[in-house]
Amino acid sequence: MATQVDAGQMDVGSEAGRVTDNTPETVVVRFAGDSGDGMQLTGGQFTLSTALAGNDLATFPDFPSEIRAPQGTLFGVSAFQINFGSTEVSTAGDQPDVLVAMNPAALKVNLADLKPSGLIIADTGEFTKRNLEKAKYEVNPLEDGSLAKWTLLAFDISALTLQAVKPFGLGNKEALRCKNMWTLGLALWMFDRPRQPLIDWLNAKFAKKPILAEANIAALNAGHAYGETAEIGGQVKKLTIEPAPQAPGLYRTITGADAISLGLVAGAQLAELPMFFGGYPITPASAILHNLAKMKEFGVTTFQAEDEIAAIAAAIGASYAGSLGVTSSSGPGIALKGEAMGLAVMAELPLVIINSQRGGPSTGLPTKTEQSDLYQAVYGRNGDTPMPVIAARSPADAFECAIEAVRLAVQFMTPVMLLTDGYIGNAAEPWSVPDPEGFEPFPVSFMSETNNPGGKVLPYKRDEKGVRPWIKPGTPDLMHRIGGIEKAPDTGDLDYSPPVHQLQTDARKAKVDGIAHHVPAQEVSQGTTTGKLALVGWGSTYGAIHQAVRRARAKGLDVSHIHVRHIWPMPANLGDLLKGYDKVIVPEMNTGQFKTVLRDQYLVDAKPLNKVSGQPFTIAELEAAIEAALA
Amino acid sequence: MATQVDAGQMDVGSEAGRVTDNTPETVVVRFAGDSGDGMQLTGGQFTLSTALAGNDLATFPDFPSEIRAPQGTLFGVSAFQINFGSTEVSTAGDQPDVLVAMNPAALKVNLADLKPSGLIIADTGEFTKRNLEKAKYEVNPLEDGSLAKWTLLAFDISALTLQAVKPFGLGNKEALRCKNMWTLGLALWMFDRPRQPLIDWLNAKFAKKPILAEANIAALNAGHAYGETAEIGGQVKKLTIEPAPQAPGLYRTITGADAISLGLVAGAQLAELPMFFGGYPITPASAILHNLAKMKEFGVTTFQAEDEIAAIAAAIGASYAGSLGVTSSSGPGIALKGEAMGLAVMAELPLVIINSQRGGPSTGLPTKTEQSDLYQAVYGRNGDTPMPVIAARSPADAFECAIEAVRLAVQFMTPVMLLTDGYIGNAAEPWSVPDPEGFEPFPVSFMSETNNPGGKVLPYKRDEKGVRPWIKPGTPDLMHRIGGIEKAPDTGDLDYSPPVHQLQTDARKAKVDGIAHHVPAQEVSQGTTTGKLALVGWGSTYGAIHQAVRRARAKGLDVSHIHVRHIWPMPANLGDLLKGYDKVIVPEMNTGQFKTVLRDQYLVDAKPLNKVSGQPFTIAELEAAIEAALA
Amino acid sequence: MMNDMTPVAVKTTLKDWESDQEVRWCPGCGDYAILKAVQRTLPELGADPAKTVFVSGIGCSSRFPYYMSSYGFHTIHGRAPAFATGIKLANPELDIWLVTGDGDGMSIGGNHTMHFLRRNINSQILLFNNEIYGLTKGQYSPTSREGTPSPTTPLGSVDRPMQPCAFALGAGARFVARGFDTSKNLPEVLKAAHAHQGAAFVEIFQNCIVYNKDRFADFTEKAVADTRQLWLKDGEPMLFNKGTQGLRLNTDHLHLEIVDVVDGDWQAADVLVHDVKNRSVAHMLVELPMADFPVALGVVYDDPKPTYEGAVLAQDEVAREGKQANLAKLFARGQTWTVDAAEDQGPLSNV
Amino acid sequence: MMNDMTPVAVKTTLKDWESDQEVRWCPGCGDYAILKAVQRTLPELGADPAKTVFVSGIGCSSRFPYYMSSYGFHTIHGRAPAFATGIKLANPELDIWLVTGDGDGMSIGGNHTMHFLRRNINSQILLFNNEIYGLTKGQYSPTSREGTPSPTTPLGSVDRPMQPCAFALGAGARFVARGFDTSKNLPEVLKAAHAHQGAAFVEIFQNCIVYNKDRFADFTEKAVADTRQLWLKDGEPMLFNKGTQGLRLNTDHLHLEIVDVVDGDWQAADVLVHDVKNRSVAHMLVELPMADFPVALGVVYDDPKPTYEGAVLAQDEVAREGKQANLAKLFARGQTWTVDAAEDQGPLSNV
Ligand SMILES: Cc1ncc(C[n+]2csc(CCOP(=O)(O)OP(=O)(O)O)c2C)c(N)n1
Ligand SMILES: Cc1ncc(C[n+]2csc(CCOP(=O)(O)OP(=O)(O)O)c2C)c(N)n1
Ligand code: SF4
Ligand code: SF4
Ligand SMILES: [Mg+2]
Ligand SMILES: [Mg+2]
Repeated sequence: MATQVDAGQMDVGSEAGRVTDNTPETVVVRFAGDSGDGMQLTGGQFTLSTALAGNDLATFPDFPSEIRAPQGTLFGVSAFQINFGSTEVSTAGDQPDVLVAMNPAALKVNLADLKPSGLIIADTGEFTKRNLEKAKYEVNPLEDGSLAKWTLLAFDISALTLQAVKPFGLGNKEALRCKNMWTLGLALWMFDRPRQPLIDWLNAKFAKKPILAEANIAALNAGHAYGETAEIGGQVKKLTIEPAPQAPGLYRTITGADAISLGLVAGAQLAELPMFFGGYPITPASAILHNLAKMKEFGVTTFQAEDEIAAIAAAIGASYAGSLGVTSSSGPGIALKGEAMGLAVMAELPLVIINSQRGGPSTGLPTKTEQSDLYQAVYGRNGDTPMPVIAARSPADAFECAIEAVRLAVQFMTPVMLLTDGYIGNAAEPWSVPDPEGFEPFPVSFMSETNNPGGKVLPYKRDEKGVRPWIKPGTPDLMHRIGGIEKAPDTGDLDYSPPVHQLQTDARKAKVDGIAHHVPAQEVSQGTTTGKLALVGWGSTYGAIHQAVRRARAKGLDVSHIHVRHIWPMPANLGDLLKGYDKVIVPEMNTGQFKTVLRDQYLVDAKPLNKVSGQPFTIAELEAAIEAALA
Repeated sequence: MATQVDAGQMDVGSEAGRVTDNTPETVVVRFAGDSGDGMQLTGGQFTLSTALAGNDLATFPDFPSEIRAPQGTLFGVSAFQINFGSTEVSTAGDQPDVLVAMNPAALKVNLADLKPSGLIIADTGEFTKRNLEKAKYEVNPLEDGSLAKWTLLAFDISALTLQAVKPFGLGNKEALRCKNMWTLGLALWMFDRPRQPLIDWLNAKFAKKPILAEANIAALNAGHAYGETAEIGGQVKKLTIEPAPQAPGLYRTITGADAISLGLVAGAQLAELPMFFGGYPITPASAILHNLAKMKEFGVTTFQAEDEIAAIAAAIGASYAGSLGVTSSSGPGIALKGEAMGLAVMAELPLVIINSQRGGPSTGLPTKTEQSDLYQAVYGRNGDTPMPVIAARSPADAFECAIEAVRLAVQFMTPVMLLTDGYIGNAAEPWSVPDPEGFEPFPVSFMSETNNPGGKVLPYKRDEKGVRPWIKPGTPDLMHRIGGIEKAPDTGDLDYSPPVHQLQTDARKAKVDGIAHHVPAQEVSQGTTTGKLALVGWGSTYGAIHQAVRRARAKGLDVSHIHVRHIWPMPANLGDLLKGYDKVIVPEMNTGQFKTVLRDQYLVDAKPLNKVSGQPFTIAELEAAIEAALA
Repeated sequence: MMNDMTPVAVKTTLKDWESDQEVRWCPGCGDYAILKAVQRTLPELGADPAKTVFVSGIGCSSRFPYYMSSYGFHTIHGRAPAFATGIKLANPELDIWLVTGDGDGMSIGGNHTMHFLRRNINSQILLFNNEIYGLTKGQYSPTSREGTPSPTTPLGSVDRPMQPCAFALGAGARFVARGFDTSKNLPEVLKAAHAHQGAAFVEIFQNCIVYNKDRFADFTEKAVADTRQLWLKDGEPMLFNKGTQGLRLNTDHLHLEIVDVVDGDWQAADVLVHDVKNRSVAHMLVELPMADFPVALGVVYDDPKPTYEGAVLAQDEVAREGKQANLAKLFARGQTWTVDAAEDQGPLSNV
Repeated sequence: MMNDMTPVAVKTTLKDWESDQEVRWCPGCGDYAILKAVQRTLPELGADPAKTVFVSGIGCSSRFPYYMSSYGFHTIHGRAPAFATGIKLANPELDIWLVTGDGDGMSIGGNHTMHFLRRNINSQILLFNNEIYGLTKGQYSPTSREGTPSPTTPLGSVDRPMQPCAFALGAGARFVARGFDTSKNLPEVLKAAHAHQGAAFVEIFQNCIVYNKDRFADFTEKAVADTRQLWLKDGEPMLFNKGTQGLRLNTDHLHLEIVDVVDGDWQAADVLVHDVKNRSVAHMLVELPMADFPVALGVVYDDPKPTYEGAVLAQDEVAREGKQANLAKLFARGQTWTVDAAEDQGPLSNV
């Protein structure tokens, strides 16, 4: 029998708002400009103001892989999208309602996404002949009528900014850098946001150069004032987005990379272990290493290794020595770690491996998002080398997943792979700051006395869950040797006789398979436990699937959403659950990887729904798929 | 409707012979001794004599991972098993009929496998107190009656050998080295084999030390004479195994490693390409590198790189420069190559990667066999990185597979993985020497003139099969740049815009998927095209499955055998074929990897039948599984 | 001779070496100057774009091949030397330029660099040393000086940096040179590297204006050029500061020291004459502490040895001599036997 | 001081260091002698088996840890230095012995060896150089001499071998020493390595009797020991051949040359006095052509610098000073806001 599942604080039937409507539920704004225009910073600060205003929100930063592409080029465009509303928001939004285009290239690259009748705010000061050429425009789009189907608000932000900051006597280049604050000021006016937090932030940021703080504040105020004056006329009205209903408590915004860092620290503390993090820079994984490098007071040691192999090897070495070993990378770097993961599986040492997925194959699309390393995570090793895999679905969820990864690693003496992706890593969302007291600690106990009095210590004697003890070198009388060659049960002495290899392979598999019974049962995130159609997702597609299912259900369609955190082993009830639906669709940002796992394990006819453009699914794409499946 | 499939020259109903029967169809002999006793050489020479006698045969060398383990130890035992007969032979045999045990350790390690009432030949001269201790025997098993259920033939081979070679005045150590020839002489007598080929071989081998040739020949003759004399009495009779029916033609014995080397050379010649082989030593893959290092006259350049990454990178570089790039390793080394494979997929360059699988995970069981790298082969890369995978089923089949791998690589501009394993690599079987004229050449044509007159050259313009041209650097006017970042269609210029990545990911997938239509349709190797049960195998399990199915069918059971060479993409008809059976069992030497591919792709309820002991399946194990499935 | 594959000179101009791709480095990056220096040098070498291959790993510097209208292969991080090895062995006629960074070539790729140098494959290796990871946004690298603050070392790096040229010598390099991005002498250094038959290792100090701005300004700036740069020339005294100072060998403690040169009489001051074949002095020159000495630039060491590809191909040739690529014979190697077509399947003949 | 973790001496005997595992090297392998030398040395160092960790890669040599009754980790091919780095950073009190081979440490693992030396992690690195790949059955290695025939080089190898000690110096090693398997001096060399605070690199020539038999016999054999071995001692003249010959520095060309010493008057013959801190001479000693010179053995170079783990831990300590590991505060870093429990969900307060 189907049971109704709580869909959260969802106001069923709500739709993304329109900019022409004065009280929409959600609004999507995209800031786009040159890499040098500070769009990520602008977006980040707008996000904060929005969070402070109590809206729910989700963001999507999208930037070029070039460090600082030449000014004005198409490939140098950097964008930041935010979706915020008075209702639950779980994606950065399909199509922007408002596009801020700081130059012609930004307009060109982003225009196609803008909602019909959406608003364009453009800085005419940057629509120079040279910039138009660089953006490959033959005529100025602001003037040739080609933007007719949108609302256009074009004025010389550059000049207005220069004017606003004139009193501070900055050079032209420095003065123009304040453009983004001017724009932000206008945006704050549009959505009725307080300026004070930003002013405080600017004062703090430029504490050593107060003149810059003042100039930026002046620009901010000027942009805001510009909105207040008659100059904009009737084209755009001030919009008020009511605060979203939120549980009471302390909040902050958090990105996935931050959340994972905090989760790892929390996990190590709950396990009562020092943490050793071995990494090698790679986009978009580096942020975690950067974060942890600043958290030494939590017993964290970070190590920038010479390469990814050394990074994981050092982490395994640290685990061997009694720390929580952690390593992190993206696809190409994870590929290099495969051999060492095999050793961790064989030696049965705890280890957390984080993969911040990006577009592949090979170097691929380093700054774009994708979920195409699932095969690699679940299957990508030589030998029969089972390893738990967990996937985070959102920035906030990544925090819990990191703790879960640590828990499984130390409780089962196994490497654990945690999958996240560029989207989760960079995107920000509000986070209800948890109370550390609320977590159940899972302290590790190292073996301190022999488990075989009178005989030799038995470092590979398994407990009822199939787990061996963790012995720290340095402990008196427990000396022993471990390694990557097959070994006898209990003693761990080299042994590659046929029955021993069979027994140990089975034991390693049984241990990991058994984890299925030590993870929460799979829940239905929205909808019913049986029915016509289930969308089964994993990772960062959560928001889009959630909203699509919400809308479809609001239309009365029989569709449910299941989102799997434990990719391997999967929760014990998942197979039965899936059999309760007539159809199962697996939306993934890859060519169909998780669907392989589901079909193999449960023999359900899970249909792939794939997107590999380096961009997240839109809600509309998924809605369409649901409708097609139920048509 | 089910059609009858030709089961080869099979004499239905034949059973493995018994040593007590004077005209058995097949006999299994295992030579076992200390690593220093030359058992592999003895086995190899016995194999040759057997092949020359016209028997069909299969072998299984099984040696320790230690180079030269200390004399007399249990882990230092080296064994060589041969199954030969007057009928088709396709495995090395389940249980030996005859066990030659050159010392106590060899007896201890191998006894359990010996067929009830089988024959033990033991060298009493080695059953000294010290050797018994090393083998952890408390009493001499030759004397305590513990061998009663077998036929025991124990005599002092050491002393008899010393006596035979006395005239040559060798030192004691050198003289004892001739023991294996004495034993071989006895074996040749037992099975009525000519000694002359061996005598020729010894004379050639010791051309520079004729005294050693003479001593060894004397030992050989002495062993043979020992059989002729009354000394053995009635325990053992001379056995005659009739020649097996064989197609007329030229034959030799071949191991998988030899066959792959020859197949690669043939493939390169058929493609009219020089070959560049980049390797790094690893057991059991090294043999291919060793072989090719001696084939320079075929346009082969071999390169021992500093590691596996450099080996594959150099091979890709060579392919880029217009050679056939080939690299080879085993699981741990293949793991290291994953990142570079992604580049080859992305750049679309031909490359053959050979994985000689061994027991895993990690260092695992370097000298034992396993099929546990299939996941790694099919799925083990970051990103959506499809790559064809082919698996060889026997030494002789490996030859054809190597040619097929070369063909796919150059015709589809793609890396191709060829799977073999330690069993195939080391085992020998008779091979009908092919006539090179019989092969269809597939010459490569490099682009010599632009495909875009008037514009820039288009290195990524695809043909109707989705394949790009191969352009050799050095060619005038075709200069272009390639790499691992996502690229625009046709030009290959950097482009990671969303639609381009979608398009290229789809194109890469379509190209590889499309190969399914350019490989032979899947055949049923034995049995019917529909029915109650199919055993679907791949790789080196071929022989065991073949015999088990043969025996089961002889008993009237409705079981068929399908053996898949093209693991990815699979032949276009395979899915439909499998749906024609009520049950599908997939026997594999892993924990169930190919079954994942089948279940995912065809949603058939393929049941795994797994063995991971580092030893091949026995026919009996598979027979039992068939009977259980049909019970 | 196999080994001497002096190609025919081709007439080109700088323009001929510019590809149609937009250059995507940060405005002001030192890479631009190096690109121009290379594009200026190649015509002078008579290089043929069709026979020239730029091979690189991953990093800002490794984007280089895209901007050259020759053949180019942008590979994976750290492995360019291995790709180059395969390319050169497959076609020794190609002129290989290997472009790498301090992260690409010295961190993840150190081992390939080492074995490439040891094997001595004819090619030019340009190591763009900006003492930072540019592409991944500013982490410290193995060449970063002690105390370098970076996102991964917020309190400053603590590991001793490696010295690429010392490393190269230790690896067995037969040509070691140094230059910097904006130096007018860079083309000369590149030409010397090209003239060297074998692997020529060139460390080029490069200004990453975004993440490690002006790191080398203390010796590359015009104003300090005289006192802080020592340009080495084979057979000439090691003079700097307009000839008023030089380097002398202290033979007691076996190290170099600065001496004043009075009235240009460097002999009197015992100034060392540069000998590009003197390995011991090369060791000293590349290990000179930057703080106390001028930076030794130009060709530090140049003492050719046979190349790997030359030796491999020569050996291949010998091995092939008089042998035919006869597949039928190859297949039938070892002991064979023939099954006759006779009806009774026997007898067998051993051939 | 953080950095000085001189452990308490523990009383052990050779037997205490023998594990219960059967030793699985080929009978006659040089590894046995090295094993015994190590097992003999450790008691003299007062080492504690519980605080001692042997870390290795893969190879015959890398089986070493199994035979020591200390803690041991037999890892994967070439990566032992990286594992050791993690172990040492996680617990600097452990005394790390890294055992590797010429393939493991110089071929696949060269880069890790290099960065380990550069970082200078307190430990002893024992490189068993048998100039061959033993475990994989005899392929040539990067240290094999030119012309070495092997299964992968049937006509002889053509690449120039690397010199492990030259490589180590180029990588920035602060301690470099050499010995050989059966030498009675090996324990002394091991003790010096152990005494060195930092990464101590010891190349041990080792006889692989199966695949490279007696490769070093030309200088290790008793009969030639006098003429072919030069045992270096800090502060003592570089004499060999019972003091009748020595090494002199040719200051014109900056290389070492052999001189005869008459009546023991080495000063008169200008024989060089060994100074373990002289880097230039160290370069020369490790690069001496084996054919023309005696082989320099013993401690070639020993000039300590601060260790990596010391610096990391010191920095960690400074960073932690005065800070509390307060998770609640950490979670709430950055700008936060509070949603009040008030029924109407507003207003919000910015904290
Ligand atoms: C396997 C792998 N690991 C990491 C990266 C990320 N990565 C790209 S370039 C780079 C370092 C760049 O530094 P450098 O070589 O000094 O070049 P620069 O950008 O400074 O010119 C890194 C770590 C990668 N692309 N692939
Ligand atoms: C990734 C990987 N590649 C290759 C091998 C095979 N392998 C094991 S040991 C070894 C080389 C051994 O040579 P060396 O380090 O000199 O040690 P030795 O046996 O001579 O003591 C190789 C190539 C492996 N185990 N793992
Ligand atoms: S980040 Fe630095 S090295 Fe990279 S392009 Fe910018 S300035 Fe140049
Ligand atoms: S192969 Fe060589 S190195 Fe290995 S154990 Fe045997 S003798 Fe020693
Ligand atoms: Mg750099
Ligand atoms: Mg070795």
